[in-house]
Order: sequence, then C-alpha cells, then structure tokens
Amino acid sequence: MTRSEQPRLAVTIAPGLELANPVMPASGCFGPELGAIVDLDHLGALVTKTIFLNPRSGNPAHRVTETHGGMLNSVGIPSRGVGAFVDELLPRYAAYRPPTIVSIGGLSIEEYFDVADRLADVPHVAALELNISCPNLEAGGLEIGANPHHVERVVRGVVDRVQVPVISKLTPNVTSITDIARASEAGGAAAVTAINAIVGMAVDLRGRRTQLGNNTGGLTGPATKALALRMVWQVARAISLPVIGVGGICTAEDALEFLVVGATAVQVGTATFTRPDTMLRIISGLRAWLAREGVADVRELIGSLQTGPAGHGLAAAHGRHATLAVNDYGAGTQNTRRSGRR
Amino acid sequence: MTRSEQPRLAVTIAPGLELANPVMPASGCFGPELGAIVDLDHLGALVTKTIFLNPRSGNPAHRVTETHGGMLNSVGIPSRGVGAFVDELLPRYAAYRPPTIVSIGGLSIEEYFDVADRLADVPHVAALELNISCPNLEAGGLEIGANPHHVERVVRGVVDRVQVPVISKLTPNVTSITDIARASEAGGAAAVTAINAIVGMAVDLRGRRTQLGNNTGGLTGPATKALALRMVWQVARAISLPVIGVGGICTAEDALEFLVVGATAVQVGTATFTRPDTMLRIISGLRAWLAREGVADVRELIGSLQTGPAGHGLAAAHGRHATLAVNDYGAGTQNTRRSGRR
Amino acid sequence: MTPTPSTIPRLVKLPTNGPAAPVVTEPVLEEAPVVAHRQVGPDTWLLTLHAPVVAARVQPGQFAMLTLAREGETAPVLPRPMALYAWDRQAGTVDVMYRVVGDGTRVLATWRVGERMLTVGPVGRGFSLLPAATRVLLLGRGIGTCSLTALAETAAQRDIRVAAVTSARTPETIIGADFYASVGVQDVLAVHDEDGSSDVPRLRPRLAALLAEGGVDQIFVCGAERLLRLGAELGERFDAMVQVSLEAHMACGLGYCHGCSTGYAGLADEAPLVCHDGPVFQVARA
Amino acid sequence: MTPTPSTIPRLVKLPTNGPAAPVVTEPVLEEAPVVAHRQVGPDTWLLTLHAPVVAARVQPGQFAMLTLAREGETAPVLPRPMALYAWDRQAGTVDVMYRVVGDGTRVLATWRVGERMLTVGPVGRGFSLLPAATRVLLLGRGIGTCSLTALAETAAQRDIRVAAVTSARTPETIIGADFYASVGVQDVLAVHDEDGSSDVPRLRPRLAALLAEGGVDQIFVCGAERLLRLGAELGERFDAMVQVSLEAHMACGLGYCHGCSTGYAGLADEAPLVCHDGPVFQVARA
Ligand SMILES: Cc1cc2nc3c(=O)[nH]c(=O)nc-3n(C[C@H](O)[C@H](O)[C@H](O)COP(=O)(O)OP(=O)(O)OC[C@H]3O[C@@H](n4cnc5c(N)ncnc54)[C@H](O)[C@@H]3O)c2cc1C
Ligand SMILES: Cc1cc2nc3c(=O)[nH]c(=O)nc-3n(C[C@H](O)[C@H](O)[C@H](O)COP(=O)(O)OP(=O)(O)OC[C@H]3O[C@@H](n4cnc5c(N)ncnc54)[C@H](O)[C@@H]3O)c2cc1C
Ligand SMILES: Cc1cc2nc3c(=O)[nH]c(=O)nc-3n(C[C@H](O)[C@H](O)[C@H](O)COP(=O)(O)O)c2cc1C
Ligand SMILES: Cc1cc2nc3c(=O)[nH]c(=O)nc-3n(C[C@H](O)[C@H](O)[C@H](O)COP(=O)(O)O)c2cc1C
Ligand code: FES
Ligand code: FES
Repeated sequence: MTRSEQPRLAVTIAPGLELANPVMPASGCFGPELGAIVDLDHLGALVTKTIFLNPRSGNPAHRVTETHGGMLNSVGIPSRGVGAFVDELLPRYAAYRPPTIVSIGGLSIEEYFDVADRLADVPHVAALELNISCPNLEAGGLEIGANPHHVERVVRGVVDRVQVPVISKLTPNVTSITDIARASEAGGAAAVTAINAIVGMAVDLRGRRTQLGNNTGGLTGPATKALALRMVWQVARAISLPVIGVGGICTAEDALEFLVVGATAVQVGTATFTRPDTMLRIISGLRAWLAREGVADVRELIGSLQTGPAGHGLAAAHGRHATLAVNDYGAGTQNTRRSGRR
Repeated sequence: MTRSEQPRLAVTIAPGLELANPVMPASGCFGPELGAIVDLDHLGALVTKTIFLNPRSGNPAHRVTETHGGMLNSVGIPSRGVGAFVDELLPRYAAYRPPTIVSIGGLSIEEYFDVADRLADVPHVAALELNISCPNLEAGGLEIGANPHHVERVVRGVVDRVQVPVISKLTPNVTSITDIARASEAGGAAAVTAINAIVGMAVDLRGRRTQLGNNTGGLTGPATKALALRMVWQVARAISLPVIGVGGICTAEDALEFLVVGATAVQVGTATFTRPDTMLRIISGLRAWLAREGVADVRELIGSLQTGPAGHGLAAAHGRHATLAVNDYGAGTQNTRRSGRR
Repeated sequence: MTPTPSTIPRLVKLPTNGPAAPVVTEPVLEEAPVVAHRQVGPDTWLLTLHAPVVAARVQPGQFAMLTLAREGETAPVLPRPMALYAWDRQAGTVDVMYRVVGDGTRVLATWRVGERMLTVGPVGRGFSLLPAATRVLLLGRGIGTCSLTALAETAAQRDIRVAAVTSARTPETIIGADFYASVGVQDVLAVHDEDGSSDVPRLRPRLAALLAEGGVDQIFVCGAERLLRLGAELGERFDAMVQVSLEAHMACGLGYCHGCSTGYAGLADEAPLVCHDGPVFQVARA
Repeated sequence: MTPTPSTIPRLVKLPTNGPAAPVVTEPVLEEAPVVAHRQVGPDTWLLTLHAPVVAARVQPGQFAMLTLAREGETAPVLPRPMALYAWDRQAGTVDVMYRVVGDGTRVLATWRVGERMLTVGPVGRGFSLLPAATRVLLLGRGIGTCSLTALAETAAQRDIRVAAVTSARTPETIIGADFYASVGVQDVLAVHDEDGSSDVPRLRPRLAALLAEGGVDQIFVCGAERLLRLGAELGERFDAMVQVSLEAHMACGLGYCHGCSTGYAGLADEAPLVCHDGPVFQVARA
C-alpha cells in the first residue's frame, strides 16, 4: 500500500450486512438528535435505543452520574413502545445513509417475540440487536441474559420471526460470558455484541444515600475497557460469529485493540457523551493509523492478537517503542533490560 | 461528642476479633517489607499474601501493568509454601501489634484443608481468609469461588479444622455474588471479604500482543469501586455476617462509602502502591471525618445507606452541599431545581 | 417509595407555539477557544468562550454542554451543562459563570486562555418573554441567577421594566447584581442569609410593595425552591405567568440519552426531559 | 510457550556478602519537593528532588519509586521506578533523568518546582565496585545510561580509571556524556546509530584496543541487550566481572507484590524479583 492509497475500512458484521467502516454507536447512547451537530452519514451503522413493546417511563432521577473513569446510568430504558418507534422515530433514522440496527428488549421472552413480529416487515430495519442484558430493569434484562437456555430461546424465537440478521448483545454480569455467547450461536444469532454495562453503584456519603434514583446502575466508559477487552477476546475465541466489541472505547487505538482481540466492529457509547464527535474522530483515526502502519485493510487486524509472554518475558511492554529488541530468557531465569527506546 | 473527643474506630469483624480500626491491607498488596517505610502498628489488621501448600513460581512477566483508573496483575500468586511461611514469614508479621489474617489458597479443595491443617495450631494466626476467588490461577481459584457448592464445602472443611475465625473472600466474576456469600455463610464463615480482582486484559496495539505474560489479569483500583460498592451492598443485605469491603478504596471517603453500604471494615490494595502510606492516611482521614460530622462511633455508619430517589428526585445529588433543600415531586411529575449550594 | 404530598407548584412544559412559546434554535458543535477566564468571587469564575455560532443563536435561558476533558483525556467523562450568562453576538463570545463545587468544576477552573473547549449549544427551550410583557420579576438564588441574567438584558432592551432579586448565602456570593445594574434593570434587590434579607417572610412584603403599582406580567425563577414557591404565590396574586429553570444530571444534552428526567413519572409515560423539554418549565395555572 | 534458546548471557543474583556484595540500604518514604525540573534534550528531562534521607543513603545503581499522582489524585495508579542519576548528599538532593515515552512520564513532565512528590528510596541492590578494582568499563544505551552515571562518579572519586560508552539512536539523544566528562571519566565514547558508531562490530575493536593495555576489572551494563552481550564477551576476554541493571514493570518496589519478576521460572521456585533481588544482576561465570 502506498501512502496515498486509502486503507480499506469496510467490514461485514452479518451475512449481507457490510458496513462502510467498523464504527457505530452503542444502543442508548445515540439518537438522530445527534445529527444536528455531527454528520451521521459517515458512521458504519446507526443503532437505536432499546425498544419495548409498550411505553415505559424509565427510572426515577438521578439517572446518570459520573464515577471514576466512567459513568453510571439507571435510565431504565424509557420507551414510547414499538408502534411509536416505527411511526415516528424510525423515519428519522432512515433519513441517514448507514444501515439502522434496531435494539429490542422485553420484560419477558414473549415480549421480544411480539416486538420482533411488529418489526418483521418494516423497511429500513437492517438488523435487530437483542438487548438481553440490560441491568437496569426489574424484570427481564439481566435474568434472561444470564441464563443460556433463555438466551437460546429468545434468540431462536426472534431469528424465526424476522428476515434480517439477529445480533445478541451479551451482559458482562455473568460467571461465563462464553456460555452465553455459545447459546446465542446455538439460537441462530448472526453476530454477538459484547459487552453491555456492568452493574455498579455510587454513594452520596454526606447524605448517606445512593446517588441514583434506582440505587444501582450500569457502569460504562473507560474504566470498563480492560474487562470488555477480556470478554470480547474470550467470546471471539469461543464462537465463530462476528463479534461487535463495546466497552470504554474512546479512541481509534481503543477500537483497534478490540479488533486485535477479535472484534469485527465496535460500538461507542459513553465517549460520545464526552465528545459528541468521538465516532468521527475514531473513524478518521483508524484511517490514519492504518495508513501509518501500512495496513491496507482493517480486517487484517481482526483477531491478530499474539498471546503469552513476549520474547519470553520483557519485550511485550510497549508497542510504541518501534525498535523493541527481542529479549530472551537466559539459560537461567533472568531477562535483560528492554532496550527499545534507548 | 465534643470536638476534643476522639471518635471510636474499633470494629469487630468476627467473634473475638476486634480491630483497633477498620482499615487493613488487601491480600497480595502487602508485606512486612512495607514496615520499613510505614508504621504498621497503626493498622487495624495485617493480611498476608495468599499462601499455598507447596512452592509455586507464579506467572511469566509482565505481571503488572497500568490501565485506565486501575491496574492489571497476573502475578499468579507465587508462594514459598506454607512451611516456609510459618517458619520464616509469619514471625515478621508477628513482630507487629495488629492481628495477622492469613490468606490461604488451593489448587484443589483438599489443598485448602491441608494448608488449614498446617496452620491450625500456629500462634499469631488471628484468622484465615480463604482466597477462593483468585482469577489468575489455572486451577482452583475462580472455579471454586464461582460454584456455591464448592464454596460451602471449602469453607466448612476449613472451619472444621481451625479454631480461628474463617473469612471467605468472594470473587466478583460471577452472575450472583449473593449466592456465593450465602454459601459461605452456610459453610460457617465468620465473615466475608468482597471483592477480589475482576478479570481483565490489556493489549499492546503496536506489537499486537497481550500486555501481561498470562494474557489476562486481575483489574483492581479506583476503576472498580462502583462495582465493588454494589457487590458489598448486595452481600451485606443477603447475609448476616460482617462484610469486609475492598475494591478501589483510595481515601477515607471511599472507605466510609463502603461502611455506609454495609461493610464493617475495609481492605486497601492498589492504593498502597500509589502511595505506600495510604492506609495511614485513610485512618487519620476517618478520624477527622467522623469528628467533623459529629459521629462518635464509626459503627454508626455501617449499613446506614438510604436508598431510592431522594426527596423524591433531585436532592440525592451531592452530600457536600450541606444545606441541601428538600425537593418534592410536584403534583405532576416535575421537580424543581436543587437549591442547596446557591 | 411514594412521593410525599407536594409542597411545590405543579410544573408543565412551555407551549410549543403561540406567544408563550420560547424561541428554539438548533445546537451546533464548536471548538471554542477560551478568550477570558477569571475568578470573580469566592469559588466563582467567569469563563468567556469564542463560539460565534452559539453566540449568534442563543436565547435567554438556553445553555451549553461543555466538554471539560482536555484533548487526549477522558475525564471528566460527562460534559457539564452551563447556563449562558451573557453573550456578545458581535464578538462571537458567550459567558459562563460557575461555582466550583465538585470534580467537574474543579477541572473547569484549570482551563487556560487559548485552550479550545468542545461546546455544544445553544441547548434547550429557554424562557419566553411575552410580546405584551411590560414588567417582569426575576427571582434567582446563588449560581442559579446565571440563567436569568441574559433574560434581564433582553427584557431591558425591549423596554420592559425589570425587577430582579438575587439571593445568596453571604454578601460575597451574590451573583449578577452589577450585571443587572449595568444592563438597566430598574430594581435590583441583592439579598442574603447573613442579615436575613433573603428570608421569604421579609422578601414577600418588599416585592408586594414594589409590584403593587403596575403589577407584573411574568415571573422567572431559578435556583431555589422557596423562590419558586414565592414566585408562584406572587404569580397567582398578580395574575402573572411563572417560569422556572430546572437542573438535572445530564449526559447528552440533546434529548437522546434520557438521563435528565425531571422525576419519576409512573409506569407508562416518561417525565419530561430537562435538556429537551426544558430547562424552562412553567407553573401550571390552577 | 517454550522459551527459544538463549542468546543472552545467563544472569544470577549478586552475592549478599563478601567483596562483591552491593551496599544495601533501608528505604525511606519522603515527601520530596521538586527543586528543579527542566528539559535537557529531545523528550528528556532532569528532575531534582529534595529528599535528604534518600540522598544520604543511596548507592550507585539503586533507584527510587516516584508517585506521579498528585495529592488528591489517583492517576497514575502505579508509581514509577527511576534510577538515581546523581545526588548531592550535602544539599540533600537526588537527580532523576527520564525520557517521556508513555502516560506516566507524560504526567511526570508536568510536575512543577515546589510540588511535593512522594518518593520511596533508595530501593534495590545496586552495583558493587570491588575494593580491588582499578579500571572499569560502563556500557550504557539511551536512558539506561542513567543507572550508570552515579557509579562513574563514585568510581572516579576512588581513583578508578573509568571508560564509558554512551550509546543512542541519534547524536541528540545521547545521555550523560557531559556528566561523565565532568566527574572525571577518562574515556567517554559517545556513539550513535546515525553514523553507525554504535554498531557492536565497530565498538568491539575500539574497546578492545582501549582495554588492551591495563585490562579491565569490572564491566557494568544498562539499557541494551547487545551491550550486555558485548559486555559478557569482553568480560570473558579480560576476566572481568560483568553486572547489568534490569528493568521490570513494578508496583511496590519493595519486594512484596511480586510484580517485577525477571521472568518465568518454571513451576516451583519463583524467578528473582528485579526490585528486591536486583535491579543489578551479574553474568554467571561459565
Ligand atoms: C441547565 C443547567 C444549567 C446550569 N448552569 C450552571 C451555571 O450557570 N453555573 C454553574 O455553576 N452550574 C450550572 N449548572 C450545574 C453544573 O452543570 C454542574 O453540574 C454543577 O455545578 C456541579 O458541579 P460539578 O460538575 O463540579 O460536580 P461533580 O461533583 O463533578 O458532578 C458529579 C455529577 O453530578 C452532576 N451534577 C452535580 N450537580 C449538578 C447540578 N447542580 N446540575 C446538574 N448536574 C449536576 C454532574 O453533571 C456529574 O454528572 C447547570 C446545570 C444545568 C442542568
Ligand atoms: C530500576 C528501574 C530504573 C529505571 N530508571 C529509569 C530512568 O532513569 N529513566 C527513565 O526514563 N526510565 C527509567 N525506568 C523506566 C521507567 O520506570 C518508566 O516505567 C518507563 O520510562 C515507561 O514510561 P511511562 O511510565 O511513561 O510508560 P507507561 O506507558 O505510562 O507505562 C505503562 C506501564 O508499563 C510500565 N513500564 C513501561 N515501560 C517500562 C519500563 N521500561 N520499565 C519498567 N516499567 C515500565 C509502567 O511502570 C506502567 O506500569 C526505570 C525502570 C526501572 C525498573
Ligand atoms: C446512558 C446509557 C444508556 C444505555 N442504554 C442502553 C440500551 O437502551 N440498550 C442497550 O442494549 N444498552 C444500553 N446501554 C449500554 C451501551 O449500549 C453499551 O453497551 C455500554 O455503554 C458500554 O459501552 P461504553 O463504555 O462505550 O459506554 C446504555 C448505556 C448508557 C451509558
Ligand atoms: C498485585 C496484586 C496481588 C494480589 N494478590 C492477591 C492474593 O494473593 N490473594 C488475594 O486474595 N487477593 C489478591 N489480590 C486482590 C486484592 O486483595 C484485592 O481484592 C483487589 O486488589 C481489590 O482491591 P484494590 O482495588 O484496593 O486493589 C491482589 C491484587 C493485586 C493488585
Ligand atoms: S441529557 Fe440526554 S436526554 Fe437530556
Ligand atoms: S515491584 Fe513489588 S515485588 Fe518488585
């Protein structure tokens, strides 16, 4: 690749669903309102907030607060219901070029099916993302997403009802995320998204109160990246579906790390609040990084991770030191000092 | 309480085990070596690194790295074995005034019992903390701590073998930490510690390698506080044992938040790396905070959390605004602006 | 949790059309250089940003979302909503006055002249000045007064007679009194807790006396519940429309995250959003 | 993962007693004010801390753990190990020279004179100068040279003849050449990659010629594997003891966290810890 050629950014996240680039919003952290200030036509896809069958009011205030390196939300997924979504909201998504992925939820397994039925023949729905993992709901949400049998049932039921690809969005609040990923694959999902928010809490010490009206909320943002990367890595190795990585992504480098551990595309949530144009910055950052590193196609990076101790001990440290020396074990047990940046 | 009186800091974390104050180190983030630069006699207790039956070498380098708001470690619990511990290490702990809690681990349920047998009649062991939750081990660790039946068996077996209180240390890497807490209670634990490290990962993008020699590692530090607080809150409500809170505590305020959600004492890990005297700062910070707030006994705070939307909506925000007005719902659905700090 | 009986007036959205509808403008994203930034009182700072499009569009009572994380940094993760205290459409600048109370504002205070701050604005539905208004009353407390200052200027420019209460805990923390005077507010009542002048029982008769002759068409409130109650009471007495600017924790400021709900709405319909349906609401007429 | 066959010399701990044992001192925790801090080269800074107890105790090759998080902050979470480049026991100051390469050192570069930095030191087992040594060779590359500078000064003070190679990628990034000259190092070989003078095939004969007359008693290495290999080779040839200072990611710096293992040891015994058993190790004699 010569410097002047543009690296290829397109990825395919499900059969028939090719995106112009691997960057899309995370559900609940996006709406067409953002189009007022950011050019949404550059995104890889659009993703809606989770839609329920009937209107829901969401949780009491406060619904968001800041924590160390992240935020907590207990928005509780207010929804105007799938009817109002199709009639009023979806057309606002359809006005943009990228495909729209519709996130759906349910307070019971049947509700997912009802929502899916309602969306089955609606144009401009490019895929469904099943939010089986929202930790803020009193019913549904966490419970369904934490049980592989329920997950498989929900996924299969929705897959049976719609023509478009079905993406299963995994909760991190489980002992084994790979079990849930496998259940999604068994149910016929075309891809999985990982991860949703981590259940957390914040305290107003002086008032000896919970900060959030709902007591607990979903922890998201940079503080969660290490956990999300680990889960995406595990999931990508456990199943053979494309994985959409999400959790703490703020920069092009963050996004690339998710690709390296096995994600095919990424979603950006909290970082869009920090800077409304984060997704566009990431897309141009990806392009610049790939060009600089001489990578012609972003797909070369997907799952390119090498594991284990590097150069058997010390050299793994810092990619940024371009001329990192290869260090070896001595015949004994020592390693020499890294010498790259010297 | 008059300003000149010292607030009472002593807490009881298990029958017969009263601590001068609620602050102790987290296992693996402490050693008598710290005594060279910090006066350990002021601590509430000392906690050893997890001891195994036989010597273990630990994981390949790199073993620690920094992440956003925290660190990852894949030290892998090197150990010289319980024999060397009793003969050489324990005397160095015994030289200090605070009681020593010995953390023990095992690669099998039986190994815990063997280590417990070896420690059963050893003086200067004030309590055992069972590390059933270390995420870095290839065997034992996560597996035992994620299964309530195994947890109950391990706890009961150790309780049967020793006279001292047995504390069960819970892993956060589970779907339901309360199930594990209840299993610990059922097994006869005198207290539980929550939480251990969260399994995470970091990537060296340029080198397309994992940063840690062991690929994944335990995420700890401030980034994890919101998750730890939530789990401690859930655990404290699920069982009737004292809970020792740990995860991201850096300041006296952090420690107090854990007490408010239900912890009886706290452990400090990562923050001791950031500042070796963190525990002493927390203890004097506790004293100052309690005096300032006119709280005569730190135990008044334990589990003092009020939940739900405050003043029904807006007033929960910021305890620091001392004269926070009580806001109410309107007969409709709105709330007025908080007025405390104005 | 069942809400306790309300002691504050019932609030509803401002109308979306008719004379009482606020002027709503499209927000824009600007990388706004800090052109001035100085401390103006105890913990209180005045920040001036060069954000010409925001300045051109903003209406009284609207606000901006400021990204406090510097380029390359991620903390503070959430931007902060800040009222636009004043602006200069010619110079293309907007002013924000804020009080340092937490981590966010502590970081904000470290921003230096020349640094570029991501600014989204103007956001929200601001105050609406009725075309027929001839006399208005502003009730502000503490930093909440910052939502009212620009309104005073606009009203004064329209030759509306303005009376403004600016209330605070101490004399030093009174906000906006000089600004009010400089833009031609006729009656500035700067009151505080130290001498008790901010007490409602003392304020009520003063305002009643002031408004006795000529009455009042609109009352605008920000920053304290007790001022809202007083405003509602006076509104009833003088048959004036009462508007109030609310606060809520926010993430997006644009209406899509649903983080800034005004409260708990029950089970079906969501309560209004402060950023999108407000921040200005009106007291429902009985 | 099976380690590939070793191409670097086998290293072992320095002895704990006898003439080749390093002087080990107890560390102390000081809140050390920054007394000077300036850029001295491309991305390279020199920091001077007032840490009188550290300065009084430190021995060449020891290091300090610096808390880079400011009071009230938690990032960077981990302190950074830094070699003590030089010190002034009289003035009670220690110098650290560092290169900005990552988040930690980027924060370090923002510290201003007067701020107090938590400093733990001296840490580790440093170089040991044999009582009988009359001539030593120092091989340093890049910022790794910072571990050798103080040793050069101590050796020169003991009238030991010192030859020092300081190697770098570019002429501008050469570290310590002036310092070496100023403390009386007889032979300073400043070499770099741009003109190829740092290539081992070119360096080897120069050093062999230099040492041909009088030989060398000890060789000290820091900062590059190829220099370690060269040092080991010369050590064999001249029958000199070879010591090398290693690096590892660290958390505690005191030997209790086991984060700084030198490598993978197999299944029973743990590999030595860089902070506690090192950072200086010696090349095992064949
Ligand atoms: C429409 C609107 C206009 C505002 N105008 C001003 C102004 O002109 N001057 C000014 O000083 N402040 C104003 N505020 C409040 C401001 O946004 C800050 O959030 C508040 O000052 C808290 O300071 P902090 O960020 O330092 O607190 P932190 O402790 O850092 O805040 C922690 C979290 O709580 C939220 N939070 C805390 N207090 C408030 C609050 N009062 N309102 C909203 N969110 C809060 C923060 O957004 C953050 O998520 C306004 C708020 C709103 C909604
Ligand atoms: C005994 C010893 C002496 C040292 N002396 C010096 C010195 O005099 N001058 C100097 O510039 N540097 C020195 N270093 C390296 C220094 O500690 C920094 O960690 C290194 O410069 C990386 O910079 P950073 O913290 O900005 O990198 P970051 O990217 O912020 O580091 C991320 C993580 O990797 C670790 N890390 C990265 N590189 C290294 C490294 N080379 N060694 C150890 N840990 C690393 C960090 O500690 C941190 O945990 C020394 C290291 C050791 C062990
Ligand atoms: C305010 C907010 C609302 C969210 N709402 C939803 C939602 O409706 N459905 C969903 O599947 N995930 C929701 N999420 C989770 C995000 O889609 C995403 O999984 C999570 O935020 C992690 O990504 P991030 O760290 O980039 O924010 C929400 C997150 C936030 C912060
Ligand atoms: C370097 C390191 C080593 C640890 N080793 C152990 C261990 O041996 N046994 C154990 O139970 N927990 C171990 N932990 C977990 C801590 O005890 C603690 O649960 C965790 O660090 C969370 O607390 P923190 O956020 O304050 O660090 C270790 C943590 C770190 C960072
Ligand atoms: S702040 Fe996002 S909807 Fe109001
Ligand atoms: S850094 Fe903790 S043992 Fe070396």
